[in-house]
Amino acid sequence: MIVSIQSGLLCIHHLASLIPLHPPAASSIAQDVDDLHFTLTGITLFFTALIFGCIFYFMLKYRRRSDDEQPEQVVMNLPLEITWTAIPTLICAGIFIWASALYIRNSRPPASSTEIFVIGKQWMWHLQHPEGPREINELHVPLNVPVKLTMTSQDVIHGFYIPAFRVKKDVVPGMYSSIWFLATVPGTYHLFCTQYCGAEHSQMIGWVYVMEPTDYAAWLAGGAKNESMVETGARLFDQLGCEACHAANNTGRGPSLLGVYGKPEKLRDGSTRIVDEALIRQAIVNPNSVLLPNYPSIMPTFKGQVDEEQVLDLIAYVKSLGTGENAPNERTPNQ
Amino acid sequence: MSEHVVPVKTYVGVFVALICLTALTTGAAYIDMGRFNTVVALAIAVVKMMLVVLFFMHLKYSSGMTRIVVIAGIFWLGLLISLTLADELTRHWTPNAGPWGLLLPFLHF
Amino acid sequence: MAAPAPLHDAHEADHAHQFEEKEQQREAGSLGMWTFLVTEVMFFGGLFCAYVIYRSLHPHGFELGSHLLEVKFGATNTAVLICSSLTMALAIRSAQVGKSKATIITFLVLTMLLGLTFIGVKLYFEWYHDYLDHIVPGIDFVYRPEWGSFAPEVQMLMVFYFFMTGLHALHMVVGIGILTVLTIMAARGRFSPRYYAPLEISGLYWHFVDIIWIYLFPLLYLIGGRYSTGGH
Amino acid sequence: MSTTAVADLPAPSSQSPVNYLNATYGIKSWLLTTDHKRIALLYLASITVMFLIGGIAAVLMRIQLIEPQGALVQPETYNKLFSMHGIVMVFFFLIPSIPAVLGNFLVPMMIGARDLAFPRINLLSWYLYIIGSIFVLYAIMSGGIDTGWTFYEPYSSAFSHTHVIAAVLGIFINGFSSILTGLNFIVTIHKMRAPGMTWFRMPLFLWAIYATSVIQILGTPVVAIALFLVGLERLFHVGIFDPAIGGDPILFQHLFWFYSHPAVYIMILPGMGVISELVTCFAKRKIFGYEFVAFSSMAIAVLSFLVWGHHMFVSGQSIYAGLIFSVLSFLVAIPSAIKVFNWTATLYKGSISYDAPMLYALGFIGLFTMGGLTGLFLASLAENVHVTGTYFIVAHFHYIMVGGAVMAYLGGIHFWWPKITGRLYPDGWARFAALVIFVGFNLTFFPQFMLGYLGMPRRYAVYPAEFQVLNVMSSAGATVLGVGYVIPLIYLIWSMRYGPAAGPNPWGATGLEWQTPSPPPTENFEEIPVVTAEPYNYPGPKVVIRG
Repeated sequence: MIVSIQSGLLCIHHLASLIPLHPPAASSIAQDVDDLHFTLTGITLFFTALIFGCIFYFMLKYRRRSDDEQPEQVVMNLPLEITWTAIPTLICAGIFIWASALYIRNSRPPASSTEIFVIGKQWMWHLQHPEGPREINELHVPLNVPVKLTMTSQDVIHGFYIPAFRVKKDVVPGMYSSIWFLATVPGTYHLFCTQYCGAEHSQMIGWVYVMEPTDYAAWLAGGAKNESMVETGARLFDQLGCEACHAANNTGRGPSLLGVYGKPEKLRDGSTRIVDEALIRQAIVNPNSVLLPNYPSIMPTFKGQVDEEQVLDLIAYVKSLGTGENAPNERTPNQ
Repeated sequence: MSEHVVPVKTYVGVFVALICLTALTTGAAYIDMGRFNTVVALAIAVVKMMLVVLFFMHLKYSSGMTRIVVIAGIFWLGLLISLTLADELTRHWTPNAGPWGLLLPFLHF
Repeated sequence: MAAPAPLHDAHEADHAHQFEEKEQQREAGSLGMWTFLVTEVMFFGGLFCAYVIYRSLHPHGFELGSHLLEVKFGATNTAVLICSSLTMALAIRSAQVGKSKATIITFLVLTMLLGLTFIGVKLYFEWYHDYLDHIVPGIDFVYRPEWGSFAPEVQMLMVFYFFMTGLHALHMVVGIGILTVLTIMAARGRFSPRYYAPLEISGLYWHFVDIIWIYLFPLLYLIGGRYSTGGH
Repeated sequence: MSTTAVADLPAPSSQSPVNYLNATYGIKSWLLTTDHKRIALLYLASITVMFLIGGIAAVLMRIQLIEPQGALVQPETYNKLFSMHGIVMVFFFLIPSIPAVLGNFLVPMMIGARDLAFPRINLLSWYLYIIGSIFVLYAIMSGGIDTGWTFYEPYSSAFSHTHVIAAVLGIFINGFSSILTGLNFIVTIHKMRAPGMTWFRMPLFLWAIYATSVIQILGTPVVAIALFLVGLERLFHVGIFDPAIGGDPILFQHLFWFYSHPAVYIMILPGMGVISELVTCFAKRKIFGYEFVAFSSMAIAVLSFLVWGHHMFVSGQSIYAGLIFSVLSFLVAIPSAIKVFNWTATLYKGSISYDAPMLYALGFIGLFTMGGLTGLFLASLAENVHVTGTYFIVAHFHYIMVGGAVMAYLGGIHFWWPKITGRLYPDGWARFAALVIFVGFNLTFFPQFMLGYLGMPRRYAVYPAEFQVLNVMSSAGATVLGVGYVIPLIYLIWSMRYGPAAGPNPWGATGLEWQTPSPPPTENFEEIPVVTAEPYNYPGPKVVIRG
């Protein structure tokens, strides 16, 4: 008897280990998302049980006993209607506030984030560390350091998803999207593509390795000696002849790029834009769309001459030229 | 019930107004008003539409139901455009940190 | 009709079996057309929405593209369509007040001729010349050096121009088809002050097509004004 | 006036010698019919064929997913299977299911009219549906289409090598079928109600169909034009949504979901209408809170247009738009909750019978509750980020579309089958099938909620081995569900020839459609009825004939 109960429990335990209820929680936000999830699950189970319970109870209690039954007719009960309108409304309002606050908190990377760049292409993830290492379908990240990913796609829309971190964002061609996370548990985790992208969509997967910061530093330093993104960017800057116009001492026909990153810039059409990754990318591939008031519109487009990877290198180089004093990133107190 | 008969005079008046407004909108395009060129052009187009709908299409003399149908059409088109614009116009905004961070981009613009 | 209606065969020929009376049929027809026009609003609305978004994203490219279009033809065609709306309204009115068959037919034919004029101007003076100028996207579109990197945006405006005016022209062709049927009906003396619902309902459609053009004209031809050409 | 009658009608004769089925004979009398009841049957036959095609795709998909590395086909083929399943089931089965079959059959009968306002346009709708289906079937036969039913840009225009244009054209044409059906219902309900049939005397099925029609005419044209633009972009290689030429692929998603989210309500609202009819009849109760159920249909129709952005929380859409869409998405949960509570309250102190349609209806209420509540997960921004694009979504919308819409459709078919065919089906088999479907459905889709939260992305032909246990459970459940769907197909077809004759009102239901003979005559009513009472005037008339 006891043995059979024991083996029964073991069986259940075994099943539970086969079917976990949530993926590994390995980032600073994972627990918060799980809390929200299991609260919602509780609400769902409660109301489903309530409705099914009522249905079964009424089915039995009020089952038709003869075809001539004349059931009592109750057609309306206003207080009841108001109650069951108000309760879902209040629950919805509460969940909305909770979920939105969490989302907004998760949407802004801390200023101290280290940055890694992601390019999706059919059907692989290309990941680029500023220090130089480039990876395919593998991402090494340090433990307990906020990491910001700046992502774009070379072809169709992909979806960058690390279940263990509870983060996901579409990777869209022609624009930069970004997510951030702070890994809290060392280990190896899945990386998936979640936006259908063609034949090998389901093979566009990889692994994320969360390493102790010292191991990570060793990993960065080890392996083949790569030039850093800034170095590649500087080389490209030179090769493409950008220097001719964008001279550092502001003697060229175009503006100097020294310290422009993060600065608000007034454009010829009257709008003000912060010089960020998106703006620099736009200036490279479609320069006439971000004309400055005091400079002639003579810059040719570099679309087709540089691929998304090289655009990122150039951006890294421009960022290395210093950031403007008025950058809102700097003003904002760290979270 | 028979449909309201609109006097020829009204039709001709509306017609003349429409032609004048067409001339006006074309002429206005040659005057530099900055971004108000678009505003003026659209305002004139709305007036012209109203004239056609009210008089040529007899909405002025029609039942409430027809009016509801017209208003629904305009309302839903407005929903489509305004909610899509709500995304497109705010896509590059990021909320700043802090309790009021959500509102900061509004102050910035 | 699948089966004869033995129980209420006393109906007049001009009202269908499913209705109880002619007035009900007329109202149903009118409501049906208005509802259909709302569908049409949303149909063009999807395009207008895309147009609004892209214009806000690419204001300068759209302005350059707009300057490829000839205001004089756009304005002329607007006037032509307004005239056709007037003649359409007068055709309905003629039936309403019991004018002669000839009057109704005259106004209907005039409406048709104005519609054909519109399409003629569109086809020959605009589209054909655009083709000669190599500015028809998807068929023959050559980037001009003065557009610089705006060329794709100019092309996008032209895509919207051809698709929106094309769809509008298609509606005009359908409208002219309907007018042909109405003219034949008028010639057979079908319309009277008691029965002119087909005229009235078709009129709604014709005026709606006019309204679409009233928006297309400023949105496509008059972007950013005409006080300057080329860039700023 | 006795308590049993809704309308001043002469008592119908128990059998009508001439009815809409035998009034005329021959293929031509069907293909050129303008009788709304015959057109309903044309739709019934054609959507059943489409359901089987979509169902076969589903079966193959579930077989594939039994093994992590894929048990059946190459990923390319799997991609075509799920695209075909989605396109066929959404556009060619679910959207026309209840409106075009039951709506067509019942709207004129329920309001006491001889036909829809525009019978020829009604027939045109069916032909447009058939032409649209032919285009899509051509795309499937000639090598398939692999974009998913969502046709996301720029994959669909610039990268897919399959027959996107044919499929898009098919959906475009079918869209006009949907629009014209909706237009016909709106005008009919406005203008053709029998004397005394005020808006608040209408059965709730009509409110639901009316709300559905509003969505159809306002939403469908937008998706039609968006898909047309995809075809145009593909054909002419011009930039509209493709970012390589200045386009914005996210704009396509806006235009697509502006329709395709409300489309979910095109599927579920008529289902809710059916449930209101079934619950009242089989509990012999007036509906609880008529006005609340009626207005919640209209509220859903309007709100459904304000929530589409919750499909795009991770798309790169602005955070601000995300917040707006999130709060609006929560709002739409409220009218749905009101309906569920009112149906449940209708059972209270009723006289509940366990006939097959009622089993479907009760199953619907429970499963829809669950589907709706899991919708709250997706409206919640932070939660949505984790579960969107995973099997959680797949499970959620199948709870709504299969647990909801298909259950309601089957319940409705079983309820009105005696009216449509004049025959009764074997009751025991029908109850058995309802139970098998309920069990099979839950076995299939409940594990998918868990798979989704564990992070398994949707549209994966192969998957990491740790997800296998739940996938095998789901596939096993699908077998049960598949069997459940075949049983009614067999006994319903059997009953058309061998079933015992049904009287005019085998369920003792109120409602005008039950006051004519079964099957009804071509003109529905010998005389247009005059309505004098509220709907659901239960306990209804005594059962005349019961199998």
